[in-house]
Amino acid sequence: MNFSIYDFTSFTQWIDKVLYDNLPAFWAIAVEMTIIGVAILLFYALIGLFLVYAERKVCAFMQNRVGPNRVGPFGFFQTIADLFKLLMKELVYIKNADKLLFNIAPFIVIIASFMAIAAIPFAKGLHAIDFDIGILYVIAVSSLGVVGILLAGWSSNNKYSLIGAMRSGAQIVSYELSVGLSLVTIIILAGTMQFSAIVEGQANGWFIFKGHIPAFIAFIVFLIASTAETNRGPFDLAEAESELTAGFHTEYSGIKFAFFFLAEYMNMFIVASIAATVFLGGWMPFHVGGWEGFNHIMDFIPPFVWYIGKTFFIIWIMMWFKWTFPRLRIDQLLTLEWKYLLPINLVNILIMAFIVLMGWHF
Amino acid sequence: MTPNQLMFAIFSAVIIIFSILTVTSRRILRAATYLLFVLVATGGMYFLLRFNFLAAIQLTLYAGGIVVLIIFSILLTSHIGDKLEQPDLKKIIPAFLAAAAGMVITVFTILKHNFPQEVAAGTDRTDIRVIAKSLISTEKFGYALPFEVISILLLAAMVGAIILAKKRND
Amino acid sequence: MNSFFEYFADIFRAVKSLLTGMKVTGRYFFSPWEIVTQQYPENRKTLKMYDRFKGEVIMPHNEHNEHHCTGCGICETACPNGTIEVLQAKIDMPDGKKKRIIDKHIYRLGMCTFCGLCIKSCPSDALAWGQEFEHAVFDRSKLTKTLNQPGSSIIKDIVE
Amino acid sequence: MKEIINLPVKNVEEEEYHINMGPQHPSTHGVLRLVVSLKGEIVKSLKPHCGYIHRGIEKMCEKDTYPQIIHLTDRMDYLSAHINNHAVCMLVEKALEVEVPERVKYIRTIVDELNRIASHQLWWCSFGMDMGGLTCFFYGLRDREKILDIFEESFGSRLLHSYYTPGGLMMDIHPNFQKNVKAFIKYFRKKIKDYDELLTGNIIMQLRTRGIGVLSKEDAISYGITGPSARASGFACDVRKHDPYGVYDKVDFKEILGTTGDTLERYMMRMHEMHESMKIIEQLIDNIPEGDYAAKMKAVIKLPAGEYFQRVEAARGELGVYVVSDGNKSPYRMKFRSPNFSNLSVLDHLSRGCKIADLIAIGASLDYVIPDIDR
Repeated sequence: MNFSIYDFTSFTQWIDKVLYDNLPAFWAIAVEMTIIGVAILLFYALIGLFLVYAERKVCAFMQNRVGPNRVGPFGFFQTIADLFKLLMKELVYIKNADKLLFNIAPFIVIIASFMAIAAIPFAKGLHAIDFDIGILYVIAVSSLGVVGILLAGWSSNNKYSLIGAMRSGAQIVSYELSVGLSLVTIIILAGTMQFSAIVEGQANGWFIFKGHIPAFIAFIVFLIASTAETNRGPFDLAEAESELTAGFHTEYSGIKFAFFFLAEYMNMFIVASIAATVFLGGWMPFHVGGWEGFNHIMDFIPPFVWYIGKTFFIIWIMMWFKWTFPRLRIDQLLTLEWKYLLPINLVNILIMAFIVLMGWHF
Repeated sequence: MTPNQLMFAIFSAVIIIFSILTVTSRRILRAATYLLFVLVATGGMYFLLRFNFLAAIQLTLYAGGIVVLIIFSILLTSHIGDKLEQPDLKKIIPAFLAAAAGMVITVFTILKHNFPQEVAAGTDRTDIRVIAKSLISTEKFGYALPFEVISILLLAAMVGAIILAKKRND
Repeated sequence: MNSFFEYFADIFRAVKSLLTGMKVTGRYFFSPWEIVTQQYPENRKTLKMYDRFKGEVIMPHNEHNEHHCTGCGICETACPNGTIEVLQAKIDMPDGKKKRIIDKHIYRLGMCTFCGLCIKSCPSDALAWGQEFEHAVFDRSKLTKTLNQPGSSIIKDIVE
Repeated sequence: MKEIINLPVKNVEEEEYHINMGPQHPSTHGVLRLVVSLKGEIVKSLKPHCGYIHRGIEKMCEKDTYPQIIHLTDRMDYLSAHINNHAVCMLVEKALEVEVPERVKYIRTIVDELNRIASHQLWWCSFGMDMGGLTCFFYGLRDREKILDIFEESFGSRLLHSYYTPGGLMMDIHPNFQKNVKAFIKYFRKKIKDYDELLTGNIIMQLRTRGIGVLSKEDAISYGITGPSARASGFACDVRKHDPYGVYDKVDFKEILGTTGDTLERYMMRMHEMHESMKIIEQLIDNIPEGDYAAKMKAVIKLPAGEYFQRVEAARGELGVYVVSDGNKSPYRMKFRSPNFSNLSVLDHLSRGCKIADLIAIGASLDYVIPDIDR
């Protein structure tokens, strides 16, 4: 048993072996599933709480404020206090609402983001499922979340909610294209859709550098499109607070509102970690060709730290977007997608295919 | 019971229950939501069979695409208080008979068919490279021609839809 | 062809304007010393309001528990909201005459709009602005204050 | 049964979709209710319902003496409190034919302009917030705080000052006033660049406001729009220029006129006005003459019987005060012509055919203050 913080493969295999040795196969797999489920759930909740805190701090610093600083050191436990507040709040039931759908909607949203997180490689060997179609799976699962938003907007029986849901539907359905196509650009370069293989393929250079300009363009397009897909500012038309009060979750309260809130932050985390994995090498350290000493130092930083660092860097950029830009209008949002991002993306794929064909990439 | 069998039972139960709910629900958006559960469970079934690609496509196209489209159109047309009327017996009986006939035929076919007992090792998983190659191959069993034909068909449909939408606005 | 270049020029201009905006917020993000927030309850000790700050109307008393108010009631008429009520009492002077003095100077903080007319109109400068600003109370009746302290009397040199 | 069947079949497309925007809504800036009828996202018509914060200020004025009225005018357009005070004070001074000292005129002009900058800063905050850029709100408030500190030091309060009295001022300016104002102008010249970089030049903001809610000059005049909103349409209506009061005739400033009259132009007008106000203050701040801070007034002010009118340029447009006096110490009838009420009336005209998001942008560019609409 030689555990290392650099490679979790032996650790997970050891757990697997211990379980199968001591338990019948059925229970071994059941226990394994439970462990993974609980681990991801914990991770999910902790990251969600931390992201809310981080957003509040980041936006505060951008706005010349200090942000939460009352609960715990630097206000670190503020979101936990908020969580308890939300848990204890009354769940307001809306008269004339479709109760079943109204109650189901937050769960659909949160399950969609929960399913997506399963396929993300956190470090070498720390990976719940390594699908051969990893990227496709994430795109497929994350497209389910919009159903929850649509149902929430419709079943609240509120006109603001309905408009918010409509906007969100139009927005997510169109921006999914750009997210998919910008990932396809990298799939062409990587030659695989498997997350572990994509990360391994970046051992000698991240794809954003390997793929020259097309990869960089794809990265930018992915950033914009994924910000839009997660309904975050400046694309937060679905909940545009100055127009629709709170959009699709106007009527939600307490923990059900918290679910939407958490799902939004987790979606942000998921798209950021996909961007980090696909474009910035996931848990791979930063290497510069020829600088052996430098590369060696970089190798000392654990892969999980690399992964988290890259992910949070991208999350920070998305927060930077949100706290700088005014909101777009719905027609401008669709213009941006269909007139700018999509054509650029398609041309970009062609260029990337050409580069790969000619072998011009590293 | 192996875990696979357990999951199969769960998925089947979900599919059966929500299929029935889909056709019996009097509220149209609820029916669409039940349909979503059916389609997601079908996707899960594919994952169980290790047809990962098919499962992802099922989720993207059916659950993420078609159901969203259905819900979207329901949102645009129906009001929250709307309930479908209970259809009268004259309509229920033929529909029930047709459904029953379909079920009989399907069950009969499944029972009659001689499924291979053992799946050869390594073939239980379809490599997406094979799918991709056959999609664009021009040889026998290649899908390049159908793929292009469908593309043209979709393009024509899209152009038609745009023209229809434009006409109404003018 | 022109429109083709226009397309890319548009994109370039848009990105440039967006980056300009991000420069501003980014700069503030990395300069935490520009933060202007005051930590209010913590800085209570050092918090000094401006001299002219209109916190509430007070009646300054000297160390002998004496004030300047003659109870003339001009502030009461000057007040637009009926915030001030001057209750007078009659005392017997040593020479046998009855003299009116102030009994209670009632000030209803909840009705005050801080216009300053009472203080401006007071002929004997008996009223002044107080610096206190933490007026929150749980009971509305606590906002009705009596400005002259119990047992206080008027400063002698004013009475002649 | 028969009547029900014979009812005309309502076409689904012609059905109106009403939304009650307000009285509690984040972007109506107070308790204003807009009944918006929509077709999809597009506004077909709009009906403002005012009166949710009607306090009867005009009626209350009838029982108050003239010095007491001042504090009520603070509470109409609370963002240009000094300017409202100025209108009433000037009216009383005009009626009594009192000549106020030069010092008072200078101080009043400077304070008015500071108040105008503070008001426009808050407008910029809320404009940015309505457009979805929340950061604007904090930058604007941060800079407004500097003006409020100056106000607090000199006048004792931050929002509702009641600083002017008929015939002069409540008290003299604080010794630090001139120093602080000069420091503020230096500071704000630097910070207003942030405003331009963050919001004015931003492509999203430009796209969302250019060509939206175009108000022609004719419409501006016929709807009675005044202030920056009217000047954006090219309607020269600056009372400071055309009917100078205070010492506006002695300072050099431009009346900036726009051409297009769209939302972006209305935005630009206010940005320019902040620069102009700073220019005015700079010209005056070092030249405040020595003298009394108030003219000698009678203890009880009684206006001679008759009708009086005085107008000033408030931050949002022309504020008119009309008084009918019967010779008593309180007015017989008092009427305020508030700029926001007229400016609101054009909202329906401007927002027809626009999207909901445009409606918010137009509303933000008209910059209405609800207590001034209802009074």
